[in-house]
Amino acid sequence: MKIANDTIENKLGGWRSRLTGIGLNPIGAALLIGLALVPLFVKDEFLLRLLISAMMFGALAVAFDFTAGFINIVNFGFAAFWGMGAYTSGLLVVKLGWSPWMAIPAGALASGVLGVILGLLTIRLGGIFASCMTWFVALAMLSAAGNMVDLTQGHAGMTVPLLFETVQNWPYFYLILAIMLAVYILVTVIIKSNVGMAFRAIGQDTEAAASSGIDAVRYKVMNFTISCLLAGLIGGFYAHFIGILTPTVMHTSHTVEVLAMAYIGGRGTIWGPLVSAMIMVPVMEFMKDLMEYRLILYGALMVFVMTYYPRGMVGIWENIVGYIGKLRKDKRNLSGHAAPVSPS
Amino acid sequence: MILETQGVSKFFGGLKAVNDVSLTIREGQIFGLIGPNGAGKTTFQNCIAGTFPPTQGSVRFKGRDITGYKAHRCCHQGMARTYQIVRSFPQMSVLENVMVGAVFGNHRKGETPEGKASEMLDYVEFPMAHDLQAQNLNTMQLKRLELARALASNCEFLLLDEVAAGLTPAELDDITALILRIRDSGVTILIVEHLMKLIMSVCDQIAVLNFGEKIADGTPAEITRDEGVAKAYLGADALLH
Amino acid sequence: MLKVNNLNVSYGYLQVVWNVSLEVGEGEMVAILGPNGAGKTTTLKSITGLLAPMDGSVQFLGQDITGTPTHQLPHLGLAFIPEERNLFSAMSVEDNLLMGAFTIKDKAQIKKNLRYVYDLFPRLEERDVQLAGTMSGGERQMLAIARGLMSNPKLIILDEPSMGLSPENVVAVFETIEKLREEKVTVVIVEQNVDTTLKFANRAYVMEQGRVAMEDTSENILSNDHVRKMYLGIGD
Amino acid sequence: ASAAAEKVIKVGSIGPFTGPAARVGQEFKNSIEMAFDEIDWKIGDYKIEFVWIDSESDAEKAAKAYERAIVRDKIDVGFNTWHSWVSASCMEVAAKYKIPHFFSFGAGKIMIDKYNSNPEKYKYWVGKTWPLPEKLSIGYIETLQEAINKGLWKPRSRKVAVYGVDNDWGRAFGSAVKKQFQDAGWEVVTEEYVQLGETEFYPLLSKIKRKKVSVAVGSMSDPPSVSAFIKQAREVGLKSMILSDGLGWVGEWYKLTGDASNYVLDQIPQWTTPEARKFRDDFTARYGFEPGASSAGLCHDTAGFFIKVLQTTLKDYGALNRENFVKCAVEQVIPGKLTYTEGLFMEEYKYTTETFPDPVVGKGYYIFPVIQYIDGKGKIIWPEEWKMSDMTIPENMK
Amino acid sequence: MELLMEWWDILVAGTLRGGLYALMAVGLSLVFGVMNVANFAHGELYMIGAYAAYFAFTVFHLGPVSSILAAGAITFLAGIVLEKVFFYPLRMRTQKQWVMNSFLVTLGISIILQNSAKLSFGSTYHGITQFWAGRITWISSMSIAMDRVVGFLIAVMVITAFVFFLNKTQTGRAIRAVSQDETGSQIVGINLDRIQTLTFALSAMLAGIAGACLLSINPAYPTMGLNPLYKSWFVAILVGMGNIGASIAGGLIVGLLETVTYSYIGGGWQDVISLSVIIMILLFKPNGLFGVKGVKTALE
Ligand SMILES: Nc1ncnc2c1ncn2[C@@H]1O[C@H](COP(=O)(O)OP(=O)(O)OP(=O)(O)O)[C@@H](O)[C@H]1O
Ligand SMILES: Nc1ncnc2c1ncn2[C@@H]1O[C@H](COP(=O)(O)OP(=O)(O)OP(=O)(O)O)[C@@H](O)[C@H]1O
Ligand SMILES: CC(C)C[C@H](N)C(=O)O
Ligand SMILES: [Mg+2]
Ligand SMILES: [Mg+2]
Repeated sequence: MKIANDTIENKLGGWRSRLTGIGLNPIGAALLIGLALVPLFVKDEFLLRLLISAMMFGALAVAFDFTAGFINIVNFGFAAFWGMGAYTSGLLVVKLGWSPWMAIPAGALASGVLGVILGLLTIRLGGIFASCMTWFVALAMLSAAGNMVDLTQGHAGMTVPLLFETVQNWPYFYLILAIMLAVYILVTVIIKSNVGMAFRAIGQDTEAAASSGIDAVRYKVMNFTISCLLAGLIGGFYAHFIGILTPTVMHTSHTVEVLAMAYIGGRGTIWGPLVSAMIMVPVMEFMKDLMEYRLILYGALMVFVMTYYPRGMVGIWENIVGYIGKLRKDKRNLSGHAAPVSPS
Repeated sequence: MILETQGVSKFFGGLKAVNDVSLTIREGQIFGLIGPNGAGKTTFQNCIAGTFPPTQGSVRFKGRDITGYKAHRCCHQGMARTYQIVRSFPQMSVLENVMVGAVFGNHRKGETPEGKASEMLDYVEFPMAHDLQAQNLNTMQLKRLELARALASNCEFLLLDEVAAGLTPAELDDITALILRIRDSGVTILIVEHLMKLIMSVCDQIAVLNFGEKIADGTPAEITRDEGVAKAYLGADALLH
Repeated sequence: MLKVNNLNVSYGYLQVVWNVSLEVGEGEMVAILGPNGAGKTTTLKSITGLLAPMDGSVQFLGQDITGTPTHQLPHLGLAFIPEERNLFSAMSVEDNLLMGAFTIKDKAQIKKNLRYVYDLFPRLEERDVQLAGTMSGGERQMLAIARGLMSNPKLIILDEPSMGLSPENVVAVFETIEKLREEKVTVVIVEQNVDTTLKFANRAYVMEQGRVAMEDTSENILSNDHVRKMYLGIGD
Repeated sequence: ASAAAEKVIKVGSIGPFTGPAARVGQEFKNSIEMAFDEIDWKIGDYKIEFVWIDSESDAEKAAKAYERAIVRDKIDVGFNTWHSWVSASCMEVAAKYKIPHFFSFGAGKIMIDKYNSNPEKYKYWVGKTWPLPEKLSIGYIETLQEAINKGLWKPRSRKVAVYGVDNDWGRAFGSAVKKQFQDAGWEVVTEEYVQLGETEFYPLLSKIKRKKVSVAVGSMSDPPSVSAFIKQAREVGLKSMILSDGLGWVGEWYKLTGDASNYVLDQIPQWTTPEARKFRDDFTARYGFEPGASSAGLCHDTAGFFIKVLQTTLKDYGALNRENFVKCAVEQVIPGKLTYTEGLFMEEYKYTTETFPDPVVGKGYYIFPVIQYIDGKGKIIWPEEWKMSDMTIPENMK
Repeated sequence: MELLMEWWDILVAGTLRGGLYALMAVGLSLVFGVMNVANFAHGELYMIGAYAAYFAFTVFHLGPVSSILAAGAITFLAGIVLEKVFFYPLRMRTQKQWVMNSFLVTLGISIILQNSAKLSFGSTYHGITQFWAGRITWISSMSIAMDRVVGFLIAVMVITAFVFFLNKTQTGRAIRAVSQDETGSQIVGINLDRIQTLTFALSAMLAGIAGACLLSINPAYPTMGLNPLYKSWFVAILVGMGNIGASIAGGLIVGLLETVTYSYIGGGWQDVISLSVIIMILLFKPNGLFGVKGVKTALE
């Protein structure tokens, strides 16, 4: 009896650690399964589109946090890499007749290549100069996309064939769910590995990292490449989901959106940005009728979070968990089963 | 001959921070580098450890020319260092800080990073809990942390920059013992320090810099006798404990 | 002149200074000694308003200055030279010194003070146009002390002024302190250079683990066994 | 409970309600309100409800907003837009969901190209309100030619500079007039397009000035740009006739340009008829600002046409629903069986299968007068039958 | 001759443009230098200046100079309010990551201000025809509006006065001191809160004056701040963030660069070209054209 119990515990434990290894705790996994079931029960296409959009921004926020939260460089041109993936994929389909399924990865690749260049460009720069460099590159790309009318149709917009020939949204839903999961797991696994440790070390003190044997250039470029590649992948999806591209996809306001989500969620935590996107996108959508007031609220939220909860929702969450934990411990202490205090 | 510099110079604009310094450090030595403030000691260390390349001159390490190697390559060659102004990874735990050295330095078979890191923390007698965030440590604790991180990379050559600044004599004795222990474990050390007591008691050989130039080089006894050195640096005998 | 009563200070939840009381008389030189992390700097920072104490009070010249913003202290005649120097790195040496006289409106007085510190540290005059940020560690320390002196302080508080200085400069610093005393400036000094410090100071406090462990005249402290062993490395 | 029984038709109306052309959006909304007030928002026993879809003057944002209106608000039919690029992107959405959408301003060429690439697919996007620029702009050449023939004006050269905003509209207009001027024997010496929102024209204008052209012709659709252009043209001392198509689109233009706009030519509908003037005054009284004839005015006419479509659909096909709207469009509107003659500006709004999606242009149908601005007022100088006076030539160019 | 004229025109147009970029950039640079705030709401202060000048000129019928001064005064006040309402509480609470946190706060402020303007004034254009009538013709083949010349002169005067203020007055020196070491400034007796509020207000005032000077060229509308914001960032980064004097040179460089691009390549390519040039320069001078390494101009 006892033995059986043990093995069940063990098995569960094994699963649990495997799940945590890829960044999923039981609650997260349950929520995900719940999310995956939504299209089976919800037939409201609008809601599905909303969730698609939320998941897309969630994935973007994770990819953004991968750079901002770890190597501590804010890629202020992030949207341009998203747009780069979208345009590349769109152009390959429109001009060369590729299948979107081929073109999306190609778009991701193109963004990744640009990420390499960006990484190399920002190597020698620190802090705000690196951010501005990424921003300037993005602005130049935006401007170029608007001016290369023959190629991109400029601001008139380029029509891109959709991925699925249906007005239903569930295929997109599952595709972006898969992409989001893949992005999240990939990023988590990397961050938990030694490579992730290198990123964090570089982010906190580049010179100390270098003298401890970390090749800052290599890891920085690697980080940019991965982050931009992921942004490009999501961009490719976006292109064939929305069906029209204008240079505004690369606009700084999109970067600000993603950045706000990542920071309100909690930078450097991966799951914080994901959750915050999943909450903020729908909330902002439902407030759409408030027009200007909505954006004023949005601005005020940013100010408020940065002033009072700079660690974002994750910070609030940890406070709650900490508080509950303390309550529990107090209770236990009262009932006389004090846990042994670890000696250190 | 573990380290050999040939006419190393470093200029900042018109300022000759280090000027034509040649040194030879033998394996197993503790080599002291002293000189007045602004003499170029830290800058010289930076040239060796790859923070920036020297303007002129060459650096040979274990017989190989490493002039212009980047810091991380120097580390992979077996060099490690601590900083005059301590540098840590403030948002990582003490253990992780040291693990960075273990993971990215010279890895030895059969060592786990965690194991190596806590071994090294114990070795330097790190006084605090290992899961503390580095940002909560004070300067002295950070200096030990840096030392542990440097050692975790399995270095053969260690550069120390004013590790003992601000220590009380009792603490000074601890650190002296520690430095000697590190040397005895087979690591060659280049130490920069103003505390003559420490320098005189641990160094096998000492070089003196003044205005970026080497003005003397020899055993502690020779250095104390050197008149130029006394004039440029040692000055008041009162302070030589 | 300066009176500190039962000061308690913490960083977040971590209390590092416990019930510290100090008293410094006019014209005195008082040393605060103690191992690293004893809370010396923390004490000084709460005296000068850079940290807010949880508890306790500070009186300067009979006036309660607990909670007074730091920037008002130079007006009262209190100068603080912190461990970190806190120089204006993109300003020239001379501009740094002039900023030190921020509270003085009299131009002639500023000139006089400038002359005085230049004579004290000729190296600063040599480098008067160099940017403070490009000076070496020792040079910066000189500049920090000189800047503190520019405001004609009645009380000067120094945190480890000799740290990182070459022996020659250490001597220069202590000679300066000696001169200050001759000019009836009260001095509070935190130092690791226990031996030399005690030669100059009238009295000393020894702090250990955030508390005042001992308080006595310099001679008595110097002859105390515990101090001799712990701080001077002279055991029996 | 009775509300549920009531039949409702939801109309999605796209407009630039925010963004650089927000003023136009406001006029659209107001004039549509005025038109539907007249029928008390009812067609038979159907209640008409509008869903306002903000294009923000951006093709992508508009498409997203349109799609949202379709899936969330479940609109039955679409009506109106302003920019041609917005039309082009929303056309795609309408085709995807098979939503009929009536009458969009979008003058540029991309809509026509798109329609011609697959008429079956894009038939849901029914008709342009504003024809291709080259069909209208011939008025400019005739006006100038007439002034020269009458001896009013002796141009110092037969050189023209073409300028414009760098988008579908600006380029379409620019290349249309370029060709027309060339055909009329003029030499086009420079052609320059600037970004939307540009307000710095000294370099461009001094370049034009150095070329010693007699005419500068082009169109910029946003008020800051166009007023900056007009003012700076005078500042640098440009000695050319300025043709600025669309200067008067926005009611407040004169406040921005002041009398720098004197002698500038434009081709734009005017409040010529008493009915039109009444509409203008009603609008001003109700909303507190003066509408533009080309935005609020024309939109009011198309709203009337749209109401007629709704009524006809109900009458001829029995019920108001997507399928019947499409039928009405394909069987009656596109072939020109259903036309609109009660408008304030044009004698008849009509489509034909040959010219679709452009409306029929010409006398008796769709035509704009050429006007010249003096002190903030437009005087019609073309065509002959509406003419109020001859073209006035500024002193320094005689 | 023709070519000479052309170059002359470009030079004049570029200088006129650059002067006002400089005015914007100086304010941006100042706030970064002193408060370490990378201000993304700088363009909105420009917008407030434009609205203020518009109402002063058309509604209250003040003269041109008074209108511009009124705009300066109002943005100065707005600066004080913004600093006290937003940055002061932030400063009280933030220790780490100040640069990022304050940057995000400025993003929030920018969104709030822009939409408040939309709410209060609508999206329409509030413009005037001109402040000063007349134009100046001088060797150039083109003549220049009085508005521009006076606007440029105002910019030059304001910048000159400002540089003088920073370097030669006690308060100015205090501002510079705070930009380099806050604790150090407190120790020598500088009231940090006052200096920081003053700095932000001054920077706001500079932006406001720029917005007011240009009112006849750019009418006031809610989103008008974006472009000048970009331009002032270009300038500030090009020459080295926090370097006030160099911002002036930077403004002229960017102004000329754009005019040259405009004239020879086409209006749309201005941003691409000037950005590419800036990127190239940053590659070789990572701290900006006139930045000094090791001296705190960039953040750490
Ligand atoms: N990055 C730099 N730019 C300009 N000058 C520099 C730079 N780094 C150092 N210097 C100058 O080079 C000289 C040597 O500096 P260094 O830090 O090597 O001295 P040091 O011997 O370590 O002095 P200390 O004992 O005070 O630490 C000093 O005058 C310093 O001002
Ligand atoms: N900013 C801080 N946050 C948290 N703890 C701190 C901080 N600064 C200092 N401490 C802690 O407070 C204690 C006292 O530090 P303090 O700097 O006052 O010591 P000290 O006596 O001046 O030492 P030293 O001789 O090294 O200068 C130390 O244990 C230190 O870890
Ligand atoms: C005349 C117009 C309707 C202008 C509009 N901007 C367009 O692109 O078509
Ligand atoms: Mg040094
Ligand atoms: Mg201390």
